[in-house]
Amino acid sequence: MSIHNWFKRKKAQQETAYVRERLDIPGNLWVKCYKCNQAIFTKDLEDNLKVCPKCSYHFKLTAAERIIQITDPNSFKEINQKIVSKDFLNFTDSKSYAQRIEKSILKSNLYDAIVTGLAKISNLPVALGIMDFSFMGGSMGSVVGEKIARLIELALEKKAPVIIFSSSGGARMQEGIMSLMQMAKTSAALGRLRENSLPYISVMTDPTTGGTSASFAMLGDVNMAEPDALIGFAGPRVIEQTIRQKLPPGFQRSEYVQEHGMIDVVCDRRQLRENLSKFLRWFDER
Amino acid sequence: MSIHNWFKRKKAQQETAYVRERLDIPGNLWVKCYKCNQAIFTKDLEDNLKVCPKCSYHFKLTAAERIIQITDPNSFKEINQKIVSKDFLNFTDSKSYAQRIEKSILKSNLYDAIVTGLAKISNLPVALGIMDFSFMGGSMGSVVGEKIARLIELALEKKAPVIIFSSSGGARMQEGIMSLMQMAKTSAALGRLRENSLPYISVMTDPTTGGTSASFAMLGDVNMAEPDALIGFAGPRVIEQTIRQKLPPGFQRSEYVQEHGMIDVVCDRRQLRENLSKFLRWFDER
Amino acid sequence: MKDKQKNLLGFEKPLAELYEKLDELKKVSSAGEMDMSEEVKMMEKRIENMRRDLSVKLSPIQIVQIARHIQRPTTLDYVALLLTDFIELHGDRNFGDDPALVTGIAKLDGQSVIVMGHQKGKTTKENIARNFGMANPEGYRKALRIMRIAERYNKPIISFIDTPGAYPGIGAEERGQAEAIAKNLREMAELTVPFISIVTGEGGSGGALGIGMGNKVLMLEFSIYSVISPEGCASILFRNAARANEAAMAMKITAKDLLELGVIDEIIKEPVGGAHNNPEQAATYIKSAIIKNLKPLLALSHRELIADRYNKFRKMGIFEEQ
Amino acid sequence: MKDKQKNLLGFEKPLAELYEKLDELKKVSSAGEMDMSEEVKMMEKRIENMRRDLSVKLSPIQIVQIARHIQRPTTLDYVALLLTDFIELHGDRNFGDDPALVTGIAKLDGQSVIVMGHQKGKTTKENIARNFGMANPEGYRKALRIMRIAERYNKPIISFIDTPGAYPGIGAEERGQAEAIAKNLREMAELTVPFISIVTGEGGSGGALGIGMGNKVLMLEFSIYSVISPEGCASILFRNAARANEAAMAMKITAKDLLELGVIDEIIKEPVGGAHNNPEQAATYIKSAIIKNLKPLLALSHRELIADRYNKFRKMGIFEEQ
Ligand SMILES: [Zn+2]
Ligand SMILES: [Zn+2]
Repeated sequence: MSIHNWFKRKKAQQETAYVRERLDIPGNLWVKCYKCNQAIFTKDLEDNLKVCPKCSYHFKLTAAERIIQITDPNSFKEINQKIVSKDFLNFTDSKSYAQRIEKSILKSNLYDAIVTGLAKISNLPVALGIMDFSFMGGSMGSVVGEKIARLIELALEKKAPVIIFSSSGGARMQEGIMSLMQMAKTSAALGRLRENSLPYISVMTDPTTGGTSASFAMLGDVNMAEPDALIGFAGPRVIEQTIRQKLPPGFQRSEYVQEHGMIDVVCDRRQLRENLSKFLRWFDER
Repeated sequence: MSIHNWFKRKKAQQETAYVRERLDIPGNLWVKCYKCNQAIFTKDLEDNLKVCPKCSYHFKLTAAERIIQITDPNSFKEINQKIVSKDFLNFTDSKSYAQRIEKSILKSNLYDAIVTGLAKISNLPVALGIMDFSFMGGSMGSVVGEKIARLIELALEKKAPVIIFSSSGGARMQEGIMSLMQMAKTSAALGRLRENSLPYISVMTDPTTGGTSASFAMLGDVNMAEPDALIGFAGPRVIEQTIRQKLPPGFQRSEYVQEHGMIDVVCDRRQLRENLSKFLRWFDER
Repeated sequence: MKDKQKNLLGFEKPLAELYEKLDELKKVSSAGEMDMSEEVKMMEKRIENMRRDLSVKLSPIQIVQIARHIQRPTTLDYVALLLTDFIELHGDRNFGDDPALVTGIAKLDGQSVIVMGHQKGKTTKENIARNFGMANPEGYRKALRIMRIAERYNKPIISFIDTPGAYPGIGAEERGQAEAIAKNLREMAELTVPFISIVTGEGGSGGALGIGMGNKVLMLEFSIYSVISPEGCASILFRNAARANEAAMAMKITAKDLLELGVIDEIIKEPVGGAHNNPEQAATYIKSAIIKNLKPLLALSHRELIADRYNKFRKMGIFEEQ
Repeated sequence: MKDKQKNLLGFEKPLAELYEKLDELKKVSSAGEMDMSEEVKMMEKRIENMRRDLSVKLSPIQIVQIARHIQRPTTLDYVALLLTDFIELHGDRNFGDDPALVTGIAKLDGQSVIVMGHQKGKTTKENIARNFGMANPEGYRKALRIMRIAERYNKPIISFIDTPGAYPGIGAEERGQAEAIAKNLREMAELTVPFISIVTGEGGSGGALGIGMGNKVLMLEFSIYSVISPEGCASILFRNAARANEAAMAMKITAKDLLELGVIDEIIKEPVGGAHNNPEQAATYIKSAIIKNLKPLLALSHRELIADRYNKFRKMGIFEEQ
């Protein structure tokens, strides 16, 4: 099925990704925590913003879940939804990139690894970008880069602050060099935002690595991170192979990265909305 | 003898510090190198810019010697020569500060620990400041701060680049807090220079520590240093007392400080004039 | 009260006896044997009077002791007492996060501000974690990063100064302690936003000045500000650290001296006996002083603010000229 | 000649025989037995022709081998060959001086320029000293510092790109490799001066881009530029690093591919067989290309330069939109 046909069929389904309300956790009534291995009642987990009530492990969120958790009810208006990746290199490993794109779209109920739009948080307007790891590991290709650049340009137009939640393994290899260029494109857009003194808050979630961390994710006026998220440039396996020694405990985790000066605030998901509001108010008011 | 009387008597002697031609080395025909302990014929040492011909140890220079070595012949015009320190705190340790000032003036043939002026190097105009360690250890009090600030302000007026040779143990304690304020004053003046895109080259010579290194000396567009000069914030003895362990070899020496990212060019005195000329030309020409 | 009693300084020993009597009176009173409330009140008054008497004739080295008092309120104490909506910002985005120098956003009476200050501990453990308030280069670089946020978003800066000095360690030297402080001085001079610095405890040399180039520089009544510690000065110039008293006197390091020298703009009163006897009261005094001094600065343009700061520090220096 | 022979790549083996014959001819000739100068000339011609033939049908992975050739000229080679009055500038004024990324001032045909580039070695010892051209965060921060000098004094910037990638080490991560590269990207976009980047060998991912956001991006004929090394790509996507050849083909990493994709602006010709066969010649080609590309940029205003660079990178990306 070509992307275009897919679009037609899709239309009949639902317009936006963010209307989904169900949290995306395998299992039904009970779920086992990845960290403490304890059984949690799914309802409790959802009520707790998908943070384990026993050990505070932060489960990954879909973009839709994040939007519900963070924005004022019904305030989110998606922009540039229907930009779709293209297999312009005819790139094939075990599958063709074209097939991967299609499969990811159908599986994730998203068009690519980021959802962007305008929203309100505590009644303050924001330009919001939220990556979704479930779409090809949150990898950044042309679509992610383009949507971020457009989001920032819209923020410039609307004089709104920008918040981007990242969750990404890095560049999308199937787009070759073009994925690398998205680092330049998104960072340049942030440069323009900065020159115009519009605030940018980056929120890094598990994981934020590679080309994503080495571009827009690290460039916040304020860099926030969820606890225990993997944050770094090179992946831990690459580093271990290079240096042929074990990595120190906690290496590349939010708290460790904060100690090394790269993160302003490591923030539990349950305080995230409040802290974002505080920052927005601080920027907004005299 | 009050400063004012001293000025009168001084006038009869000679107008400027920089006319001295004799190098200020103890002994007559022969001198013993502080580093390699070998005997050097004084004439040879002078011909070699007071660098030991055997081990390249750089002897300290007086401001007058530095001017002769660096500037185009007869191009140096001193400014603000007769600003003299004042014992405004009535500060007395084993001697009063007033006595120290007077003694230093008479001994050093200088009015304070820096000589400033306009000059040419390879026919390019520069605003030049040269500290002299022989005046109270090159310590920075109100006079040093004021002369540097005025030098920079003159450079702004003349649109000339600034070069300052530092050689200083730091702030002049006998002026209490006022010596600390000279760090603010000189750095603020350099901020203004920078805002106006006028170049500043700092040349650190042995020693450059304390309040001098923590203000104008570290702020060059280009930071140069003579080899093996002691360069740091805290003195080595203070550090040893604080941490109660030995310092690593080479610690706080030019080459070590360069490896740690603070110095652009460690430059043998015999190449200094040429390198300064290259920098000045690079800044000056399109 | 117990705390205050425990933390009496040497020269405050006469107070100890009064505190003991006060305790007795209270005990008797609370046992219900007789009503001693009048006597308790009188004794409290006596204590306050003696504290006041002691404050008036403090020698510089006694002021040094108060400035260094282990119970003296710290930056984070004042942040909690006089600001709201504080969020601490961490890290220099280069090397590390320095716990000896804290920075953050906050609100002062509804005004968004950037706040920063040296951070000491109140226990040995805390002090070790905070490196006794002695910042490393990454502390100064964090401060600079945060000052630039203030500038980008046009918010005033408040800095609290309380440090024995910048840390003199191997790593600090290697990572450019001198460079970090020097760069801050240059950049502070060019800030386009109102900037108020308050010496709340020890103003230790370059380490203090490194966040201290406010348009207004205020000092708490019993704080000090000095180019070198009295002990350091004594050991260099008098070759005897024990002669710190002389050095403290000679260098003019108290708020009163510095106001006379024109190096600071205003002295902020402290509660009787020092800020640690009543941190809430001290915070109130500080808050009023900030608000009062900030107001005219908020009316200035970016250029005027830079010029104001430049002229302030440009003037500093005393010399003779022929 | 000996050197070239020694450093033949696998696919260049057919040349070895010809080189041997050439040596023999020369030996005979120099022994004076007979005049073989004609034959020598012919053999040299044959070698060049074979080299040319080999170049034409190079596979991507063969180009990778040339791009990584141990004798391939490095940044400092080109600096010496095509610039004058070079003075290297060291250090990031933060933490260290990175020998894997060199920076300095120089003159290009009388024009003051800032030059920077990754620096590999030509021997194992040199390569260890240079960390194989893999920069640490302090390398990128040094580059940024030097770019700001260029900007302050309005001088063009030339960057030479030749790195397997930014160094993936513990210290590099701790000191913010991602932050350092990200900041450079943002700041390069805002530079007010002409900026030309040249991929001279390996353009390894973020480590390459970290100094590579020129108004013009040029590539040497046998250099590569890629989001991940072919081996890395193969081991992740094909789960077999040995399939690097396929990965190299699939990812489109040669100068020709990238010109077609619109990611680079121009291919700079190399001497037959690659730049290492004639560094002087290669330097001449590069110099001409820089001068040609710099000229129109020098006529642009600060604003125009920023807009030019923004638009260049803003356009990059291929996608479908409904
Ligand atoms: Zn759990
Ligand atoms: Zn010698």
